[in-house]
Amino acid sequence: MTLALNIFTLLVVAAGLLFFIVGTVGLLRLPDALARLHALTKADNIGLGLVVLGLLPQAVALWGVLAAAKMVGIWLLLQVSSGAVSQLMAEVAYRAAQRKDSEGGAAP
Amino acid sequence: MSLLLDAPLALVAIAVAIRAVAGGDAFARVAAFMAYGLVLGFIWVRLAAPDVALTEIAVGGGITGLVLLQAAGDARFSRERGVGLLYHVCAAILALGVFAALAAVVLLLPEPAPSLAPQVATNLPATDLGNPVTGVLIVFRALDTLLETVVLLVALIGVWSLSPDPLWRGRPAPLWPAPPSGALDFLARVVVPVGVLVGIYLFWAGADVPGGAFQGGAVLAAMALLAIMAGLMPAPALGGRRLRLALLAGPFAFLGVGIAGWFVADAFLDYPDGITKPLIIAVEVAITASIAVALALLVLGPPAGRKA
Amino acid sequence: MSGILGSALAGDMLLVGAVILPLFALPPLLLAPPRLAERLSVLVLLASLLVALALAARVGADGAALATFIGGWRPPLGVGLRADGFSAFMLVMTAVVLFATGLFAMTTPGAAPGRVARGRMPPAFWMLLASVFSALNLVFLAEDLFTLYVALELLTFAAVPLVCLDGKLAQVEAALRYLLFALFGSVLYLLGAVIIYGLYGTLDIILVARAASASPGFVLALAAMSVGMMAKAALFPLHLWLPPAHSGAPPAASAMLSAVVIKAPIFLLVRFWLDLAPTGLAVAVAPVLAGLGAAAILVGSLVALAQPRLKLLIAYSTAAQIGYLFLMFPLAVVASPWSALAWTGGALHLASHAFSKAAMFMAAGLMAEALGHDRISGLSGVGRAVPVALVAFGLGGLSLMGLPPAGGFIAKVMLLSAAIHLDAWWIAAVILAGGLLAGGYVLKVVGLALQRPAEPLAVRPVARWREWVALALALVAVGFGFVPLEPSSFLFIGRPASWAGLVP
Amino acid sequence: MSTPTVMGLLGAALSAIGIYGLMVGRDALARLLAFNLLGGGVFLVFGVVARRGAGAGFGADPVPQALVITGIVVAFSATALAVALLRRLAELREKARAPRPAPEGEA
Repeated sequence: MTLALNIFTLLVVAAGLLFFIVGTVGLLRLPDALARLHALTKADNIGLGLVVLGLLPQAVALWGVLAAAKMVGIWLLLQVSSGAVSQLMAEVAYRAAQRKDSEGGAAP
Repeated sequence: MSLLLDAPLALVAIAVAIRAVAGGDAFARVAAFMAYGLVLGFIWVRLAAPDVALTEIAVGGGITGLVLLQAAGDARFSRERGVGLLYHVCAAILALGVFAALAAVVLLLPEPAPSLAPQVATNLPATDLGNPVTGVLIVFRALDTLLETVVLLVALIGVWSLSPDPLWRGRPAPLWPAPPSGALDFLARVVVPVGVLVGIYLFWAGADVPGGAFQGGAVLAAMALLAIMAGLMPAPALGGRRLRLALLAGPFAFLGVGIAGWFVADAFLDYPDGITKPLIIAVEVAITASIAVALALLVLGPPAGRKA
Repeated sequence: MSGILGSALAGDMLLVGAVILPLFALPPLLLAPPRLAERLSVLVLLASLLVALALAARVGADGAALATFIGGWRPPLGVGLRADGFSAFMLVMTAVVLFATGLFAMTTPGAAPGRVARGRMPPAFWMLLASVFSALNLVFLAEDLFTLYVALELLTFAAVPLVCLDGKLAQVEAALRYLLFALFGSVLYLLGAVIIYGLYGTLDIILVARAASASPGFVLALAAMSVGMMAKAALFPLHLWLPPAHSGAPPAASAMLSAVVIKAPIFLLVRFWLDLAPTGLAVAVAPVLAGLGAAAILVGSLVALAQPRLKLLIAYSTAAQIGYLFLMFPLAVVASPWSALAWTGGALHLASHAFSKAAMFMAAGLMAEALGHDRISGLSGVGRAVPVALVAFGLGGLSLMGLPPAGGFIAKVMLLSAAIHLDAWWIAAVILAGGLLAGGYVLKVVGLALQRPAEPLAVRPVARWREWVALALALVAVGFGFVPLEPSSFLFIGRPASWAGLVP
Repeated sequence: MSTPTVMGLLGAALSAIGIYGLMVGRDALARLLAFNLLGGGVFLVFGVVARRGAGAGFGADPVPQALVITGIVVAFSATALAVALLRRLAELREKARAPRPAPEGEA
């Protein structure tokens, strides 16, 4: 049983890390801010979700259900904040791009 | 095995540190610095100092980064001085010398290491606290912590003193220049209640497990800033009596307990037996409140004219 | 029995009170109406002055240092405050200068409660003044290296905004530069303290001094701390931040910065090299400090001579006068009967410079207020407009030049005799040259001020009592000239430092 | 190499980077960042001292830990004050460049 759980942890955490790597490659390679954000947030949310999922059995075994619940709570909070923050960053980037387009006219 | 964890952490820390001082876009430099704070937070965990890790992430990287971001946002940085190659070389040689000397000292520190841990362990029961770091902060070296709250207040007065004369009691400029957006509003409504709870928990738990007034205060300050940014509440008027009382509460509650020590115990800042823990908690409540208000106001900066 | 207990309690209260009392000016300044808050602040300053005097009287009467442990926790775990003769001397000097600064800065009675009363300047100024007071007292009393770090930072955060209270571009620039230098100094100081904790497991100066040997780590720690303090004290070649900062501040703030704030790092350097460092090491390092001091005197004085503006001239003079305090080191650290005289001379110079410099900055401020500018070339005839201020400036200058009967004279005589008896001829030569140069820049100003103006001066009225405050400080500086020409026993109370027998 | 050794060397390296940055920093922001890096390095050395002093049931000597917490907050205050000065300076420079005086009254 423990062995099966350990294998589960290994596989799922590894999958999560893969998403992180993909997201990071996206951050480094994609051409503009919007595309980068798109790659980063999506991949990282799933990546973290998988890491948390993989660690859940270990947490329950080591510290009990409360610790596992805390990890899920962290993931949920991160879902909310990273989603909202990337939206904000996108807004800023979008407005900056617009300003750049309209430059040459009168300064604001 | 530990090197496998430590070496990458150290290398990342050095990389972001170099990025932060290298030239280029101000935002990129500040972002690198914020990453530096985060990495240092992990390193503090590796050094078995979770209280410091929390403080470093909340204050060192977090709120400090926020302040620096503001600077990056509205100050245009021009190259103030061009320094010659020779100067660069001299500086590099000096820095290398500092590194070599410091590294030598660190490697040659005496063995076994001198430590006050046994003394703290012996005296901690007298404080009724479980967290030794809180014990040092609030009891054994209470004077430093008391003065630390005064330092925050004085720094804030210094920041306020930069405002043009007629605005002395006015409101700081809004943190977020754009009209409040849906995403920010949503974020604030979801995160602020949870964050306030976390802040209070951090402070409350600090008596016995990692956490305390500084960490809790920093989280509470961040939540207030988020609420202000999202437009859920206005930036406070700095002349407000309640606000100013909140700023004074921490240092002066601490001072009051300290002075009472002369009369009900044996010395200044000596907590009387029997009510040690309630008194400590009371002092901590007051300083957490003051720290939260002071940190948030330090980020908000001097009062500024509202554009009509 | 109860009498002994009572006096022990009072000693404890005096030490802690000196640190915390000034802070009680902050609540009224934040909450009360400005005029009332200002009056309460002056009362707090007066009370703090009385505490300093009582403390010095206690130390003098006991003939022993006064000490207490905060919360009853003994070092190394806890923090100790301790006042020996030198600390008490510094406390009184600071309290007198800061109280006078408060009087000087008070709103003229009867002035219309106009824009000034509502503005930021008075409350901010008073709060910063109170914080400087508390921070300085803590620097003079704390025996713990980390508490001293907090005190230094408190001092920095209170002193820097004073520079740019007028809010002009150049002043904000000067303040930022001052802040960066001061922070650099603090962080180097902290590095030294950290190394010391790593070596000895304590931050208590007395305990460290007992355990320390001249190991490479300890030498590095002392070097880091000393360079940090030199940056804060604006010792040549780290002096460039000082002139714009000290000359740009409002006169009351300049007086405070130049007279006492700058003395805190110097006090700590004295503690490091006389109390903390092993004697052999101190003897080896002292000539380096003195060499920098000599360079400061010569360069600072020459640059002061060339200044076109009065406040800048006085500020460069501070950068120069700092040098004398470093000249004291090689004379004071050697084992010789003359070192006591050098040490007394250094302390006396420190105090007479504080009083004369405060007086000169106040006087210069009044001259600038009367004329509307502080260009030295346009000063001719200012003596008619603000005669008392000019006398204050002249008397302060007398002390800087080291002419009898001023305090600067007797201080220099002490340093000179010690230098000659210890065969440190170059130090003697620098002292004499520095006096001549100071004479040059002071007489240049006084001579012009006494001239008959080419055309009638348009003079704005200046409150007379503010002139008298400046004069009173200058008279104190002159008054030091009447102390006996011998080592002061008061300054040696409680030396060498020890906790033994001080705290029950 | 043990964790304290690695981190001690890191602390030394970060301090050196900070000092270099303070000396050659091209603008005030660079110097301010360098000051913070230097501070982080010094605190880290203190953390190593604390870790080496582990004992009596504590993973690290609590006294340096408490002092570092105080130090981090002091460093933040310093940064906030410096940033306020920086921003005011930028504002004043802007005004000095502007052709007509800004409407806000000033002393």
